[in-house]
This record gives sequence, structure tokens and C-alpha cells, in this order.
Amino acid sequence: MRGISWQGLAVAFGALGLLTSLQTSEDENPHARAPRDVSLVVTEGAWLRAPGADWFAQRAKAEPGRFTHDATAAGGAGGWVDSHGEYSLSEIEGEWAYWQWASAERLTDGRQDFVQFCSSCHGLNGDGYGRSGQHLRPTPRSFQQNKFKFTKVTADLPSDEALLSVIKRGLAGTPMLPWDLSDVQLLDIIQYIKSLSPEESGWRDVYSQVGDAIEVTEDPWTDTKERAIVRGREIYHGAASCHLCHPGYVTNEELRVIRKDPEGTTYRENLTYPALKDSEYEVLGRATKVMPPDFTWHQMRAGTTTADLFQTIASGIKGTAMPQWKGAISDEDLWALAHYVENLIVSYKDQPAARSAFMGGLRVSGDNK
Amino acid sequence: MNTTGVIELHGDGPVNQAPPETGRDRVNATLGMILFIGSWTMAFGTLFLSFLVLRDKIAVWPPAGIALPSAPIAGLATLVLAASSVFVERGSRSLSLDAGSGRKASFSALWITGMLLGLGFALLQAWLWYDLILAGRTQTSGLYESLFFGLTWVHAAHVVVGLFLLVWALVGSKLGRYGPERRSFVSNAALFWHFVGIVWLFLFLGFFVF
Amino acid sequence: MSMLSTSTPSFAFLRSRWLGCPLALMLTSTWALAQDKRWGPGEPASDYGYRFGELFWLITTLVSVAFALVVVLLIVPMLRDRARPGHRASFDHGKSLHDKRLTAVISIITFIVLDAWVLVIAMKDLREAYWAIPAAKDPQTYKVEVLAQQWAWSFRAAGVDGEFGTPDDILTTNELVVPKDRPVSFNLTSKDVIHSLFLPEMRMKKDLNPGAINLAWFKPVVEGEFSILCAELCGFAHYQMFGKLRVLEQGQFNEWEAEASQLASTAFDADDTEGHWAWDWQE
Amino acid sequence: MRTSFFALVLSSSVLTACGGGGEAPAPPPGGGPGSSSGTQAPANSGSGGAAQAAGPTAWSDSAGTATVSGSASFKGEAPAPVQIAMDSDPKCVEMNSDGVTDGSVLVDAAGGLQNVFVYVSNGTDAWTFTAPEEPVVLDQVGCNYTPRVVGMMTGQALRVKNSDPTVHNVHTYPRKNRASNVSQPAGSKALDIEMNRGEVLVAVKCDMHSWMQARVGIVDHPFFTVTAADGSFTLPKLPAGDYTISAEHEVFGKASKQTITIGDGEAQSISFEFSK
Amino acid sequence: MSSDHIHPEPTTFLRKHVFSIDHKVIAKQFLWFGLIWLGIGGIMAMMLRWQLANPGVPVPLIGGLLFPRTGGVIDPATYNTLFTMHGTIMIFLGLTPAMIGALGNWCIPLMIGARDMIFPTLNMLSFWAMFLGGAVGFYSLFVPLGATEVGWTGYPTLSTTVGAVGQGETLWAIAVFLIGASSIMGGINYITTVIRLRCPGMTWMRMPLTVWGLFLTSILNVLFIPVIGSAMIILVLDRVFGTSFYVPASIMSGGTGGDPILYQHLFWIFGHPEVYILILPAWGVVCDLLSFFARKPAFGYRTSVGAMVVVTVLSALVYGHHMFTTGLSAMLGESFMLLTMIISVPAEILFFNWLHTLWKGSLRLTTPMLFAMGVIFVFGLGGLTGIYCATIGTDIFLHDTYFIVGHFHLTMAASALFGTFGAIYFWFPKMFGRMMSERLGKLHFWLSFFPLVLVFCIMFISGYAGMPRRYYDHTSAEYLRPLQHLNVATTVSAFLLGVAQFIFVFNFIKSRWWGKTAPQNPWDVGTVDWTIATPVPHYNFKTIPVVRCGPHEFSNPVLGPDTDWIYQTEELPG
Repeated sequence: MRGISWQGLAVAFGALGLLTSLQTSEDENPHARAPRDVSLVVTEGAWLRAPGADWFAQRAKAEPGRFTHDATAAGGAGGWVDSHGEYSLSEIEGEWAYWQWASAERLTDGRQDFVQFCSSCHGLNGDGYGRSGQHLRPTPRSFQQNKFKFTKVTADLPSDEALLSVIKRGLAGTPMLPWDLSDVQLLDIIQYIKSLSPEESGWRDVYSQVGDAIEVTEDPWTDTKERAIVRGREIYHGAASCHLCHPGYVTNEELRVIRKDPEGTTYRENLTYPALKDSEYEVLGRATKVMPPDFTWHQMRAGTTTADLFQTIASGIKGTAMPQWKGAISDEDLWALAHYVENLIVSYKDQPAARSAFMGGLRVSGDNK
Repeated sequence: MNTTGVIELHGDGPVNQAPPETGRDRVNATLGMILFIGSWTMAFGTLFLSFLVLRDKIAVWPPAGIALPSAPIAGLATLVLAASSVFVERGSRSLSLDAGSGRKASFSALWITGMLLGLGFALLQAWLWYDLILAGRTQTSGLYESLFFGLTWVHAAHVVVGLFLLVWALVGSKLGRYGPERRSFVSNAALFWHFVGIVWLFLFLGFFVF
Repeated sequence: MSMLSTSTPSFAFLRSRWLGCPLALMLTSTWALAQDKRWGPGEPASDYGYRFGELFWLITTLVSVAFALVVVLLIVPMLRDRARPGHRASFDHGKSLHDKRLTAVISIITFIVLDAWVLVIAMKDLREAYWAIPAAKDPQTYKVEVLAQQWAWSFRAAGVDGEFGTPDDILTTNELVVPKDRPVSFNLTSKDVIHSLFLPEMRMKKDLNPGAINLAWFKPVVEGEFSILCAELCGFAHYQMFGKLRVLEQGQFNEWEAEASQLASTAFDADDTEGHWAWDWQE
Repeated sequence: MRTSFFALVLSSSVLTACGGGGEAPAPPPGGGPGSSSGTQAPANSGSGGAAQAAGPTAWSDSAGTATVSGSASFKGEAPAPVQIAMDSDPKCVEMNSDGVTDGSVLVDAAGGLQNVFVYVSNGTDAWTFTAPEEPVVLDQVGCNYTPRVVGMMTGQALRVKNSDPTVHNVHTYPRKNRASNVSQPAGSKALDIEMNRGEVLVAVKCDMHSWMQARVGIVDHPFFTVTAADGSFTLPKLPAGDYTISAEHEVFGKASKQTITIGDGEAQSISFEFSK
Repeated sequence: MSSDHIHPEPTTFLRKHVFSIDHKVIAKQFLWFGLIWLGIGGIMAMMLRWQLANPGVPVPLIGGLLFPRTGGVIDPATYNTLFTMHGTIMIFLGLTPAMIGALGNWCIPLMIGARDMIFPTLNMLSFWAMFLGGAVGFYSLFVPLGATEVGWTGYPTLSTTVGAVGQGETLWAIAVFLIGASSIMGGINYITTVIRLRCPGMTWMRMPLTVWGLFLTSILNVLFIPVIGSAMIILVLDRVFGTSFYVPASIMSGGTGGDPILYQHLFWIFGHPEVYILILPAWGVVCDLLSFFARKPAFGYRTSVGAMVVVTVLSALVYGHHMFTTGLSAMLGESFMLLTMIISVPAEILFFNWLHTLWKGSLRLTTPMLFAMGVIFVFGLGGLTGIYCATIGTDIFLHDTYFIVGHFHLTMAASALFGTFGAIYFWFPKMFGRMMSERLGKLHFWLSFFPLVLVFCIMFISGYAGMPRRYYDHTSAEYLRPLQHLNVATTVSAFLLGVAQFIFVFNFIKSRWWGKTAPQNPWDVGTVDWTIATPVPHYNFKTIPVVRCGPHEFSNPVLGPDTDWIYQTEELPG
């Protein structure tokens, strides 16, 4: 019998009422227990980066009467003034940038919708490791890294509309659903997600750029699809050399001819399989690897129409090995590439017979495995 | 089955002084209390069923390697509670003996001892919790603690209600509302206190003995 | 922030188009009826699928006969025995031995016809089909571990080497490819809440409880594309938790499995332990 | 549906009357956006950043008279250089027919460590610096970056050239600056990457050829250099004053800082120790 | 509190109308409370049906008001809240008070010749506990993250903070606990009153079957409500204090944790007796009404009572048929299947007794009679489709589809609701001293009977076609898109059913204050409660009656040609 500590007895009598628990040591798996005392209210609003002047020009056309261009703003460079007071212009460290004011009520609405709909995979504080997000590859997005794969913008950060289109379309082949919530709710969630970016980074950083989705230029190959596909195949294996990460859909010999390499050059082993690449998307602090898709096998996350493919190739996939090709190769070639990839998907995806004939043929004749 | 055929209405005036209990009223009150105890037995039976079902999920019972509530204190608590039930029962019985007001004095003495013992049990129970919390084991740290804290909290709530009824009966008897001729409330309070004691017995056996 | 919603209610119901809505409902619904329609669950595509259809229609016929009898016994008194001046009901407490025996006979007959017959068939179905889990050792059995989560299915097949937890395990999301004419055996569990794997065309349904492993099986006998649904409420997007079940011919399936295993092993990152979910197969 | 599911007309109109203000509070006039509800605009400080209002004079090279030089050395047994396998891209193999060793750790016989980025970490607050016009050039030759470690000032452009016959992609991994990941097919024009916040040793990689690595050190003043093959370095002329100088290597991280006080015209020498 | 002593007539307004301990006033409080909540639950059902037929289209009329943020459109979270609160409200806050609360409090003392319930204060507490439960439930709709969204069954781990983080779920558990407490208090009161306060001559076998139904319901209440009470206590402990009764350790992470299936066992041990709690009073009322209006003794009084008792006893043993697909062991599954088949036998016996009562009767097709016969039809449909759900062979496919929704709505919603309507139409004259209009009553019956049967029979079709229940929008899954026409048809008939109820509301309100004054015994029925004046005096019986014959002595040849009924207090001639 341990010594009776009178002080223990006195406190014990106090403990007679229902004790709320003391927090135990953080065990290794944060999801071993059910979450408790989840905060549902955001106390103060936040200024979040807004896209550049051209985006405002479009918005001015879309919502007449709200935005007026004031030439004297931004130290003489001219800027847009929002009559609703939501967007405003400010100068920090000599950098003029547009900011969007997300009020505390709106962030609270966003927080509550986020906790209800998104926190199961993206975590209760948006760190991408929710209870349902465990063991998932590719990992659910962490909103503290300010990197988004499929928003089809060349700038670091997507605009509200780009994020909204990703959420509404969902990412096929992953647990990310096409959420059919109302736009009001989705935009509130997006404001809350933006407010999750850590200090001086992402939407809270004056130096980051917020861009709109890439504008889909006019497709030059609309009536000459076959030539587009042939051209696409040349660029795919030639100038862009996509076969370094993606599978090469040619035999060794054909590749050598396309790339005009000298006789007998050998290419990477497993040419007809994708090569595993690093990515910046972390789970519990460890960067995970990402598999570039095999267009005849894997499901395209960001849509399979020619325009979608054009935008995805042009903007690149941030945080992964897929660079931004806009500017590196001409729009016409980008469209050709898009047609070529679309043709691969249409003719071989989910058609086991056609695919095994095509890929089998490559592997047998080509000397690489 | 009330046997009297025709009953004259009492005058319509307000009836201030509660009429003395008839034998039938006591039977009605006791039947009501028995039904309540039956229903609450189903409630604690469900809790105990869950306890048994969840016990199997823990390989070793009681689980080794973690701080456990100390059995001796629990044993002492059981004895204290049993003693308290005995005193409360003798107090309640002392009312029903056909004796004069002398009996009332012994009722209060017995009843108060029973209450103090009940209070002692409550303290020991709190001490059990406090030991565990000091060792850092709260109800969030695992299934054993969930079971222990969960079930003992629910039981403790009923101990508090039981103590409140005992106090109510004592005050009522002091005010003259309850006495030898109106003792159904006192016997019901005693009945409930015994029920709380039996539930603790099951808890004690489940956690500390088997 | 409960009541203090800044967007004050828009008193929408005052605007005319709201009042027109019930009318619109009538018109849209009649038009909707003309779309492509389906009435039954479609042809069964698994070997024990026919059992549900047969048992269902057997019960339906028995129930319809019984119900017809009830309706007759309800309509006849309504028409014939109506209260009219001078008409008296027959005085019958139904306490007589004859009445008691009649009630007993009727209830025994209905129990035998309606319940016992169906019970026997159901018992046979269960033992022969639904609960006859195929042996895991048998190489013919195609074993799949299913990990359900809030609003998606993750499937893991053992790959060419037949072992779970190896680099060549085939991992798919919301899509399952199974061979034709080979029993598919499931180990079902969930990460967070209770889900239920519902394969309507295969007539199979089994819950996935977190913290426990359930067993279920079916053998597809029709090639093609079928659907996977969730049948246990699992949150807001319970209705979006559907997937595709593809049944391939044996030859095609082997090619597919080889290709998938090869791709899986190229995509295997040895030290990303958090991503490797698997448990050893439960019999 | 979390709020006001049954916001009956009576309750909701009463409560919103005394509830929060309108849609978005008007920002304060002029300058930074702030909001009447008191939170100041996100004026992120940024390490270099605007000089203090009082007294910083513009810097001109002539004012610098003191010279600081020294050497960086590596203690312990240097790891043997590793042969890089470039077979994934035949063009790289062709350009480096005699094979290339991994250039991350270059230690000469005397232990001098090359490619250490040495810079003044503080002591330059009294001056404002203007970024030089011409960009810092980082070339991709023979499927490798030359120079491997380079320094630049905030606001100066980093010009990445691709003089290889194969495609590269320039993937920068900054923590505080804008990341970029642009592909550069053979023969395409150079890329100008702008990074305007002080950050030492930003990694630059090519995802096509995973062995290609480079490091860029960005500071807001001109006092930085990279150690030569023998580990020696000389900083550009400094004005008098006391400074702390730090050095960082791609693999071995930061060496311990050195604080010196130097007068006009003086010359001092310091050394940095690196170990595994 | 002895029964012979008449508690004094209440004087103050509070004592007379708000905190009254008179069983008649409490019955009316329960009735109004139940009817209002049935209305709210009904409106929720119509909103659900609107969302299913027109996904994403704003709800007409009240949508803009209730969901301002989404412009009248029901979002998935609201949809889950709607069907959860629809279930909880209709069962706990609608049917229980309207049938067991109102009917029980009104009929038991009056039909057994007692002056009041045996514990009048406990009776008042029972109403106010139910009211408190309703208040907590109503408040939970306003809580951040909204009210409960996990189905009225509240299965963990969705109902623990793993799946529902807001406070709504905790408040729902507390509301259910409070309503349970109210049912237990009521149950204790009813059982003791029936056992102890029957007037002289009212033997067990001379009690009207309505009282039998309510007595057996109270037994089930007292025994099985505590089971869900404990289940709710544990759920609140899990949600608020972080215990892990229901939160399991996942397969991969090891460690010890609770078992969510435990909750399912506990819930359904209460769940199935609960559905019998809801149907037994309706059975009792129907037995009586059929006999009253067929002017013929209830066929096989003793066998009916026996059947009801057997159902009460067996009701605890059959709960497993709710869990056939959760992975019960083979032995457990098959035994539950057998037991569920066996429990259908007493229900069939009762059913045939009803039909026999009608056979060769002299039917007076008044509104209560129509509703009683409606119950026969609807309970026939519901009961017979129970066989699909009891047989594992069919239940594996049909579980959690609209087939099950159709089945339990037919048995619980339709039969119990029609039974309640029949009882209201029948006892309205004695309760409020005025007659409800027969014409409107019949109109209400026919206009709600056909849409009701239509709604739930279409659900059988959609259930057979594989449409899972609790789906927000059936057009998103490829397999379910061709079933949308069934959704639309169900919605149209559900709206017709909803509109028909306004007839009852109008009839009820009009007759309550402006109806024709009711004679003392409008239906020529002999049970003891019709022997007293209308409106019923505070002390019910001037002198405690002495019962001399059974409740169903209709068209007894001994009575001679001119009258075909006799009061229970009169002696059978000869």
C-alpha cells in the first residue's frame, strides 16, 4: 500500500467530478485515437495574394462596374480598384502586388466546410496526412507546401478559378472526388486553403506569383490530325525526349532514326516502362517518389481532351519532374504532342488486346526489354 | 385491484397535510421502484456486456506493463460500500418496526453512518482515478483505461445520485415528511443504494478479481 | 459560427420562380420518365448470382398469393357485410376449440409455405455459395486485399509472385481487374469508418469494418465491365464511392497481370515504408 | 450545411442585425493593404530588404579598401569520387566519352575544399547596394553545370544556358524564393531566372539527368566568392568595420562563422574547417 | 400518492396547462408535440425526395429560407442531416409521443377505470424530458458543422469524432438519451397503473386490446430503452472524453482499441424491440377499432393477446437480421434468420384474427374503421416483404437498398401512422368534446392511402434494381443512372402524400375549436371510457366503475334485436 499522500486525497476529492483528460504523449501514429477538440473558428481575416493585372482586366470585363482602372495607383504604374473592397493593391519591399481580403467569417465558413468535407484525407490542419490519407500514393496534397500539380498555371500559385476547376473536375484514378458542392462553399474552402500557407510563403508572400490557367490557343491541327500525331511522335521522342521519364512508344531502332543518333547507340533500359522520379510531395517529412504515367495504362488525372493535355504539357506538373514546356517548344508542337498523347490514350487505354499487341511488338523487335 | 366499491369524494378543498400511506401505496411505490431498478439493471447489464466483449480484445488481462489502479484501495472501497449498504438497510428497517418516536432517533444515527461510509467510498474511488492520472494514464491512453474510467465514471454518477437521495430522505425525515407512517421514499432510496452497491461489486470483480 | 450567418436569407420564396417550381416539378418528372430506363438489377454475372434471382422470385410468388388472399378477405367484408338497417354481425368470440384449431392450422400452413420452404433454400444457398469461402492455398483463387477509405476503394492483388507485401503487388484505386471463371476471394477492412463492398451484378455485399478483416468471395462468369458501389453510409460522399470492376478472359488477364506486376515493381520505392499497406492473408 | 440550417426568418434577422460587419472591411488609404480590423498587411520582412530610413549611403566599389582572404579545408579522409553513369542519355555519354566523376566533393592533395560559398553574413547594413546589370551565367555543358557553385545578388538575374545537344530542364528548389521548373531543349535560348530574396545555396537540378547538380548563393551585397580548386578565396574589397563571414558547402553544410573587425587598407586571412 | 385520493383540482394556469399532472392534459401535450414533429419530419422527407428527383435544383418555396448559403440547394452534408433527423424525429419525436405518449396517457386510465396514472408527477416529468430531448435535438440543427449526419442508427466509427467532428452528433446522442429517459418513466408509469389500478371486475382478459398493446409496449420500453441509453452514454464518452470504446486500432497500426460492431449489437438489441414498441399500440388500436366498427367481438381475443405477448418476448432475440452483412459468424447468422422467421408467426396469427373479425361483421365504414383496415392492407404488405429481409439469401443483395427502406416504412411508418390517425379520429370526440368531420376524414384517408402504398412499392422496385439507400444523388454512379425514373416517380407520389396530410391538419384544427359538439358516446362503444361525460371531468370517474363483461360484447343475441352493444359496466342479460 503506498504511503497516503494527504495532498493526493484532497485533490482526489476534487477529481470526483468528471475529469477532462490530460493530453497523453504524442504516439507515433497521430490517427491511433479519434480527433478531439478540433478548432472550428478562425478568429482573424487574412490578406492573400491575388493574381496580376491582366486577370483583373478579365474580371472587369466579366463583372462590369466593379473594377475601375486607376492610372495613378501603384506608384504611377496603374492598377485596378475593387469597389467591393475585397481586392486591393499594396507595395511591400518595392514590390507592388494585388491582395485579396478573406474576412474572418469567410475563413470560418471555409474552415468548417474544410473540416467536414476535406479533412478526412487532407488532415484536420491541411498537412496532407488525414486519417483516410494514410498509405495513399500519390499522397493527398498538403496545403502547407503551396505546390499544386494539376492547376495548369505557369506561375507558382493557381488563381481561385484554376483551383475551383480542379476540385470540381476531381482527379480521375485517385480518391480526389469531383466535388459537386455549390461554388459559394468551394470558394470559401479555397480561401481557407490559401490562408494555410505558412508565413512569407505561398499566398502570404509578396514575391510569389498567382497565375490564371493557361489560355488554350487555337489548335492548328484541327483538320490534319494524322499529321499532328506523326509530328507529335517525332517531338515526343526527339526534341522533347519525353522517353527519358515516360515510356518510349518506339523500338530502339525507330528511336535512333528519330533522334538521328549514330549507329548502335543504345537507350535507357526498360525504355517501354516509365522511370520512377522524385517529387517534392512529402509524407511525414519524407519526400515520396512519383511514377510518370504510361499513357496506354495509367489514368490521366487532369483530363484527356486535347485541350486538357495541351494545358497540362504546357504548364508542367509542379513539384514533380515534369517541367513546364510552354515557351520551351512552340505552341504548334505542343498541340502536336497533345494529339499524339491523346491518340495513345484513345487507341490503347483499357483495351488489353490492342495494347498488348502494340507494346508486345515494341518489346519483341526492340532489343531493350 | 382496489377492492372498495364506491368511494365518496373528499371535499374539493385543497388537501394540505399528505395523508398517511396505506399498505397499497407502499406496494405501488415499491413496484415502481422495482421496475426502475429492473430497467437500470438492463442499462448496467449493457455496460457490463460491452466490458466483457471489449475485454477479449486485450490479449492479457489485466494488461501488463502499464500502471493499473491499485487493487487494495479498490478492495477497501468495496468493503466500505458494503458496510454503508448494511447501515442504510438497518436504518430503513428501523422505521418499519411498530415502535414510537424512539425509533426515529436510531434511524437518523444509522442513516448518517451509512451516508458517511458512502462518502468514504466516493473518496476512495476518486483516489483510484488520481493514482492512474498521476501515472499519466488517462482514458485516452488505451482500451483498458477507457473501460476503467468510462465505467467507473458512469457508476460514480449513480453514487452521487444515491448520496443525494440519502440526504433527501434524511432531511425529509427531519422535517417530518418521512417517518414510520410514510416510509416508501426511504425504502426506495435504500433499495437504490443497494443497487449501486451491487453494480460496484460487478465492476470490482470484473476489473480486479477475474 | 452557428446562427450568425452573414448571408441573410434571401427571402427567395417571394420571387415568382419559386412559386412556379411545384408546377415545374410535375413537367420535369414526366419528361424524366422517358429517359433510358432499367427496372431490374440486370443479369447476374457471378456463378452464384442466379440464386438470388430464383429465391427472390420464389418469395415474390408466395407473398403475392398470400397478399391476394388478404386483399380478398379485406374487400369482401367491405362490400358484403356493410352495416344496413336490420343487419346484424355474426356473434363469434372465436374462443371455441374449432376456431383455435383453425388459427393454428392456418399459421402452421403459412409458416411452412412462406417461411420454412424459403428457409431451407436459403440455408442451402449459404452453405454452398455465399459463405463457402474458397481456400487461399488453391492457386486458382485470385486473392484481393481491399482497404476502403472515406470515399475511395484501394485494391491490392498479390501480383505474379502470389505473395503480398512484395514489390510486384498490383495496387489500384477505384478499379479492380479480375480473371474470368476463377474465384476471387477478398480480405476486407477499412481505414476509418464502416463501408460495404457492393457488387450489384455479382450479387455480393460485405461490410468493411475498421479494425477487423471480413471475408467474401464471388466467381465472375461473364466478361465485361461491372460496377462497384458502397452500401453502408460512410459520410458525405457515400454516393460518389463507386468504381469499375473489369472481368477479363483468362489469357488477357495473365498478360494484364504480368504487365501490372512489372509496372508495379518499377514503381516500387523500397524505403517509402509508409506507403506499403498490406497484412498477411486471413483465412 | 453547417450554419443556419433552420435559420428561421425571426431568429436569423434578429441575430444578423447585431452580428458582424459587412462583406470586407475597406483597406486603409494609400500604402499597404491592411484592414480596419487591425491586422497589418503581411509586410514580410525579407532578410536583405529595404535599408533603414536613416543614413545608409549608396555603396560604390571604390569605398572598399580592406581585403579578406583565406582558405577552406576538409579534415578527414575525403570520399573517393564516384563515376557517374550517364547511360540514360546517349548524347551525354558521347560528350563525356572518357567518363565523368561526381563533382560534389573536390578536395585537393593538401585538403583544400573547392566549391565552398564564402560570404559576409552581416555587417553590411550601413550600405545600400544596387544589383549589377549583367546576369550571372550558369551553363549546361556536357550534361553538367559549369560553374557548379555560383553567387549572385538579389535582383540580379541568373541566366541558364543550354549548350548541350540534348534537352535539359532547369528545376530550382528554393525555400524562400520563387521556384521554377522550365525545360530547355537543345539550342533553345537562355533562361533568365529571377530570385529576389537572400537565400544561400539554392539547389538547381535537371530532372532529365538526375546527376546534374548546381548551387546558387543569393545575398543582398557583393561581398561573396567561391573557393578555388586549392580551397583559397579572396573576398572583394570591404569598407572598414566588423563583419561575420560564413561559408557553406553543398555536401558538408555550414562551417562555423568567423567574426572579424578590419580597418581601412588592412588585409586579414581566415580559414574554415569542414568535416564529414 | 394513493390512487383513491384524488389529487386536488389544479388552480393556477401553470398547474392546469403547462406543468399539469392530469393524464388527460399530458396526453394532449404529447399529441400536439408529436403532431408538430411529425409535420417537421414529413417536410424533411419531402425535401429529401426533392433532392433525389432533382439533384442540385434549389428546393421550392422554403429552400431559399432554410439554406441561404447555397441558394436553396441541398448540399451533401445537409442531405445527410435531413435523412438522419427525418429518421430520429419520426421515430423518437413523432410516433413515440403521438402514439405511446398521447394514446397511452389518454386511454390507459380511462379504459381501466382509474382516476389517473399511479405516479402523476413522474408522468409530467416524462413529457418534459421528451420536450427537453426535442429542444436539444432542435438546437443541434444550429450548431457549427450542423446537426448529426450519420443516419438515425448512428453507427460508429462514423458517429465518433473520426467521422463526425462537430458537436451535432453529441447533442443527438444526448437528445436520444433524454427521450429514452422519458420513455422509461412513461413505461414504469403505464405498467404499474395497469397492474395496480384496474377497476373491480376488469380482469386481465376483460381489458381492451389497446390497453394490452400499450402495456406490452411499456414492458419493451422499460427493458430495452436502457440498452440504447448505455450505448449513447458510451458514444458520448468516446466523443467528448476521448475513450476508445468504439474507436478501433487499425489493422496496420496495431495497439488496442474498441470495436464498432459492439455498438451495432447494442443498438439493434434496442432497435428491434423499438420497432415492436412502435407497432404494438397500433396493433392494439386496430384490434379494438375493427371490433368496434364491425359490430362483432374481436375474433380470438385470447389468441391475439397471446400473439402480442409472444412477439414481445421474441422481439429481443431477432435483432441480428439487421447485421447479416456485417460479418456475423455463420451460426449466428442462421440462428437469427430462423428466429426472425419464427417471430413472423404470431404476427400472422394476429393478422388472421383481424381478418376473421371483419368476416361476417356489420361494418360501419367510419374514418377510424377505414384507417384500421388501411393498417391491415399496409401491414400485410410490410409484414410479407419482411421475409425477403429475414432470408440471408435475398438480404445479402437487398441489405441497405431501397427495398429495406420500403419495408420498414410500410411496417413502421405506414401501419403505426395509420393506427395513430385511426386512434386520433376515434378518441377526438372524447378528448376535445367535438366531432372531426367524417367527410374530410375519409378524403384524408383515400388521398393519403394510395400515394403512400405507391411510394413504398416503387421503393421495392428500386431496391430490387440495386439502388443503395442514403445516396445524395443517384445520377453520379453509372449503374444507377437508369434508375432515376424510379426516383422521380417516388418523389411525385411522396409529394402527393405530403399534400394530403394538410387535409388532416385542417380537419384537426377546425374541429378542435369549431367542430360539432360530440355526444357522450358517438360510436356506440361499450368500453369504460365512453361511460363518462365529455369533456371528461378532472377526476374521471365519480365512482370507480365495476366491470361485468368484456369490451367486445357486440351483436350478442342475448341483447335482443334493438341494440347490438352493451357497456362493460352493464350485466349481460340472462
